[in-house]
Amino acid sequence: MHEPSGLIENLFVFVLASFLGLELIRGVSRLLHTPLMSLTNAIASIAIVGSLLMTGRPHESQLITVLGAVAIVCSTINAVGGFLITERILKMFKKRSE
Amino acid sequence: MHEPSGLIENLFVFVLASFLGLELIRGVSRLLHTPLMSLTNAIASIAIVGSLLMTGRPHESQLITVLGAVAIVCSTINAVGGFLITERILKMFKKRSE
Amino acid sequence: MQETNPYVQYVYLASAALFILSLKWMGQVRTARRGNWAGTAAMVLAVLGTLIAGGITGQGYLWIAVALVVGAAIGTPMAIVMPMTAVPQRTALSHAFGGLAAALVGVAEYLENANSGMSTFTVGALSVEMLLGFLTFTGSLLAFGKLQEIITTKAVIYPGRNLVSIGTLTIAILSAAFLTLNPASTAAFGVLICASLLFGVLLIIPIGGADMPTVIAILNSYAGLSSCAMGFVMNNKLLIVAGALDGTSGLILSIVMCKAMNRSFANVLFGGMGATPTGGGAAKSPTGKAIVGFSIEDAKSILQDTRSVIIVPGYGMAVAQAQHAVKELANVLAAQGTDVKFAIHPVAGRMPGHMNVLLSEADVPYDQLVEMEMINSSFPEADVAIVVGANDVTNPAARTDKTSPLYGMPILDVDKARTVIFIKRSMNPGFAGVDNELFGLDKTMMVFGDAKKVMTELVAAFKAGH
Amino acid sequence: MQETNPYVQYVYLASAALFILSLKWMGQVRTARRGNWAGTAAMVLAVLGTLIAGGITGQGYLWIAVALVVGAAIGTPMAIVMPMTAVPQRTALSHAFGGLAAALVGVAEYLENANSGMSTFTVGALSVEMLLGFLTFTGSLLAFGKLQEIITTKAVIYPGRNLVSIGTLTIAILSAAFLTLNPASTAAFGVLICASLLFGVLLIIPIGGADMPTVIAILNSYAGLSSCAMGFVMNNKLLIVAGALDGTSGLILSIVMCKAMNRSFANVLFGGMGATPTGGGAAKSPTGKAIVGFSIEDAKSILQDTRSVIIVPGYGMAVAQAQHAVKELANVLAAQGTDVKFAIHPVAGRMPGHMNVLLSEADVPYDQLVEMEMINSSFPEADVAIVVGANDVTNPAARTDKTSPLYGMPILDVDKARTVIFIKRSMNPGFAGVDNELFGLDKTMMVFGDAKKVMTELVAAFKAGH
Ligand SMILES: NC(=O)c1ccc[n+]([C@@H]2O[C@H](COP(=O)([O-])OP(=O)(O)OC[C@H]3O[C@@H](n4cnc5c(N)ncnc54)[C@H](OP(=O)(O)O)[C@@H]3O)[C@@H](O)[C@H]2O)c1
Ligand SMILES: NC(=O)c1ccc[n+]([C@@H]2O[C@H](COP(=O)([O-])OP(=O)(O)OC[C@H]3O[C@@H](n4cnc5c(N)ncnc54)[C@H](OP(=O)(O)O)[C@@H]3O)[C@@H](O)[C@H]2O)c1
Repeated sequence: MHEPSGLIENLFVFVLASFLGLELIRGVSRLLHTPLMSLTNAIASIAIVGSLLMTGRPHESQLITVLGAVAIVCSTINAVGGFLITERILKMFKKRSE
Repeated sequence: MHEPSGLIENLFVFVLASFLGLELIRGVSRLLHTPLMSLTNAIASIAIVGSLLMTGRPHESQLITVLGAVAIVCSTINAVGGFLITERILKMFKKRSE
Repeated sequence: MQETNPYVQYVYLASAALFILSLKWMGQVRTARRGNWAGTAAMVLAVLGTLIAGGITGQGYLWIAVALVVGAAIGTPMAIVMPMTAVPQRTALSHAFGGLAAALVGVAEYLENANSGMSTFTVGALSVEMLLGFLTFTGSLLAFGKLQEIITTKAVIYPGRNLVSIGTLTIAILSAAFLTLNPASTAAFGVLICASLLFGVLLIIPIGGADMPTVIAILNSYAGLSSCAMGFVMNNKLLIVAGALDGTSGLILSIVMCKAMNRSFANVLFGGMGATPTGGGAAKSPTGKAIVGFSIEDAKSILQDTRSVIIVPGYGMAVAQAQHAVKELANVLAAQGTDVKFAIHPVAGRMPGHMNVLLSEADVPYDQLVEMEMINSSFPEADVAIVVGANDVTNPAARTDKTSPLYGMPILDVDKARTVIFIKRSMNPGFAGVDNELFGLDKTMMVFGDAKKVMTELVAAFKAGH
Repeated sequence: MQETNPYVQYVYLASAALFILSLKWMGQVRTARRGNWAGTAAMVLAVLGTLIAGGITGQGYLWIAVALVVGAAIGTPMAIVMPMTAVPQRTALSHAFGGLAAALVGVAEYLENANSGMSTFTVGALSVEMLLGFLTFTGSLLAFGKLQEIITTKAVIYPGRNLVSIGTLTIAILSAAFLTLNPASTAAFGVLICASLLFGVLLIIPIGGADMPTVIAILNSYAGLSSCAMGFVMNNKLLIVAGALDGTSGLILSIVMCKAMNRSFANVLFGGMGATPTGGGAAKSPTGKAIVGFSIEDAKSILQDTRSVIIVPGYGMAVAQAQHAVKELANVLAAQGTDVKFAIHPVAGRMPGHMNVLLSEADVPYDQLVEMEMINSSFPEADVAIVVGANDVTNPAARTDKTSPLYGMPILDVDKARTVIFIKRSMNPGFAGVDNELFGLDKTMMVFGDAKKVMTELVAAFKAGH
């Protein structure tokens, strides 16, 4: 078996994170499902980490850098938008404490 | 910094497992706290993995093998007892479905 | 592609912990905002960590800076200007960007290493990343189009569609498998991309616009899993953690939504394959009885001097943006001494928590919003139930008619109130396409018209009358 | 120490997943037994995986086989013979074994590699493993002794004990730090072991026997963290996962118990440092009023022809092993047409869920056991509340007396019932050492005697009378 470095460690991390996700989301009150969707939407922009590495490193082909840069733009839109909108939605809930 | 192999991976695993433990236990009904204590007691005997490795491998000093063997005995008592008692306790709950 | 700076991993660990805390805190209203801040901080840490990861050239930093600025310049106004009712569309569009980003990184990674020998596992993970990324991209774009009503919101049902969808998916999977075994095959690479893009389209086409929120949650899950696959390719644990959290959260959310709507999860997961076309189109006067519309004045006279009123908002309130007018009516009623409550059905509107968000926006105090389970026992004591643009969530067919697509969905018992006022534009059915027999009851008063218009006029009538 | 067979890691991953599922399933009565099976399977997988890990010699397998057989031969009868009321002791003893095992592995690992150069981090983790392991060992042994009443169950309070405890802990930590920096120092190694063992003793001595269950949960947490440290030393992820699950579960359980008893978690965590000696010793007749004991016949006449009775079991029922007799009384009452319910206080007895376990053992149907929050509203309508060996959980001082150590703990409102029958042996207080003013009320009927004896006689009286 041709095994890349860290595969088993990554599988451990994956399994643990998946179980954790299940437990965490089950606990979210229904009231908050809309901001939750918008928050997880923002978290999905974590792909920006890969995009940054792709863009920043030297490559033989300029094409790769361009693809990476487009990916950064896309992820950033996703991240900025997601967190801002979640904040906007949550602000509406603040009335409770008033 | 003299860093052993796999430290960061292990830290990731540790952090994820700890959060997961918190979430899982918070969800356990109060009714089940006694069997839960007895189950986690059994799980603590996971130290048996280390004990087996210690005992089974060749060592310069026989003392190490003996220490390992004692550790195996201790963990086994812990494991066998823990799971059996949990089962005994849980059997009492079965009436519900009757 | 390993980070050369070892400390980066600790930054990533901190970021992962913050993402977890973010979801944890989002679980309760009290801590939800802290949760959003934690998420933001986690993302910032992730970006900063990557920037110091090492290996990035001066030229690279330039590209990155430009791309970040462009992204922020597009994303910020989009988020700030957007009206609250457009949250579903915005989320869909955002997913499209997220899926595209993951897919493009996969493409770039493939192009760079295709000939320099990648392990079988790495190519397999790359294929999964591209497949999920591209199908999320086109799927989300289409969902956006339907929600924004750029394309038809109807479910497009054509003969043999199941065959076409499954065929496309099969081709995508086969080409992924082939690519995994022959990393150098650019043909398989091309086919994989095209099939994935096409499958995203086919996945969404047969689904009606109103089912989109559930679909978006699923697409969220796919986007997360795509990032996860990227994490396996790049040996990056932060990507795996965040991707897995995302993947499972999308899954759970869509299951919760399906349950609340009494729909089969499998149906949505496999993109409406085998979805039964529900009722469809406009309905006639349901019981055959002639139904008369009442006037604003009629409604006003019923509402005057009532002891208790329950307002039931639904999708129509969202469409008409009537939440502020509704809140005004509640104020007017409260001023005359009426006890006013809002009944919140879990799937009223088109996304989970839709009504909560809209009414909170209109400053309705949090404690007047009562969830279905709690308020249902209050209907028999209510003088009037005002149904503002809701329909399915009040339909008693869900309790009685086994053949109805609504059958089994818990509903709000508005029919137990002494009088029911329905405010909607016509006799048309709601999302499920099912007639509502309540419209024909003697205790029911239909007030036809746009929700915002009716509400505003009703408030005006009250103010004039006093 | 790396496993040489790479497939072992996949076995470990499966084992870790099963441990997680085990805890997840233990969360609900319906799936709890499946949870225990999953845990057992996980442990078996862990052992099998390790046995095929590679590097084990023929000689080694022999040692292992013998040790496993001896362990099972001791553990099995211990678990099967043990009476249910001894669960706390058994758990404590078991923890002692667990802690010792972890500590011994640490010692062995140290002895083997002390001179062959370990990284600073590894030695640090080893020190933590030994510290936690050894203190869990002696601490649990002492807790066992107190619960089994081999040694005094009283909190042993001596002057300057805080100083001695903190001093010992400081020495343990300093020697651990020194060892970490100078791995070859056998002196530091020895001091660390002795100080850890001693600290375990000092930790438990000032804690009263009744506080032991909370302490055991904490020790469980320490044992788990010790395994975690072992995982870091051996670079074994299964040890880390199982250890962390254990560590957090002990923590949460003890926090829950502390909350339910309204005690400070910090107090228990730091082993009774600064614990205020509570009341202490036997109490006199509380209000000064003369208290008369009633007879079995008196109790019988009150219970005859009642409409509804609530039975409140407590620690005394466990001590007297009266659960079967209590169940018999419930049967007799039900036979005469009385509605019988059991009120379950979360911390009645000496461990969480204690009453549930005992009453289930006596075949009391699950749905007759009502939790505190649910039953409190029923007391005002109950004709009689029979308190069987409970005390603190009924004490109204928790509601009214700010100076009482019970203040703030939610209680069962037995005083709202028309008549209260208290069955206990004397006027002595319960765990918290606080007088209970209910004993002197006019509506109260004290029936002195061992719970089992009184119950059996009461049942006999009923049977004779009919
Ligand atoms: N919340 C979720 O997560 C979610 C997600 C997907 C699907 N769904 C589904 O959506 C439905 C929600 O139920 P619902 O009762 O809120 O909505 P509904 O059953 O779809 O009914 C909405 C009603 O509002 C009326 N309406 C539309 N525009 C209006 C306007 N401008 N002014 C006044 N009335 C207007 C429509 O009647 P006219 O055309 O006659 O005006 C329609 O009958 C359920 O079937 C649920 O399963 C919910
Ligand atoms: N459940 C847990 O997790 C947990 C853990 C640690 C501490 N605690 C503490 O334990 C207490 C539990 O309250 P509780 O009301 O169940 O018990 P309690 O307050 O300790 O009272 C038990 C009573 O039972 C009587 N008793 C003892 N042996 C008896 C026998 N053989 N026959 C009849 N009566 C007998 C005793 O009085 P006589 O001596 O006069 O007979 C005593 O007053 C709380 O203070 C709680 O905080 C609970």
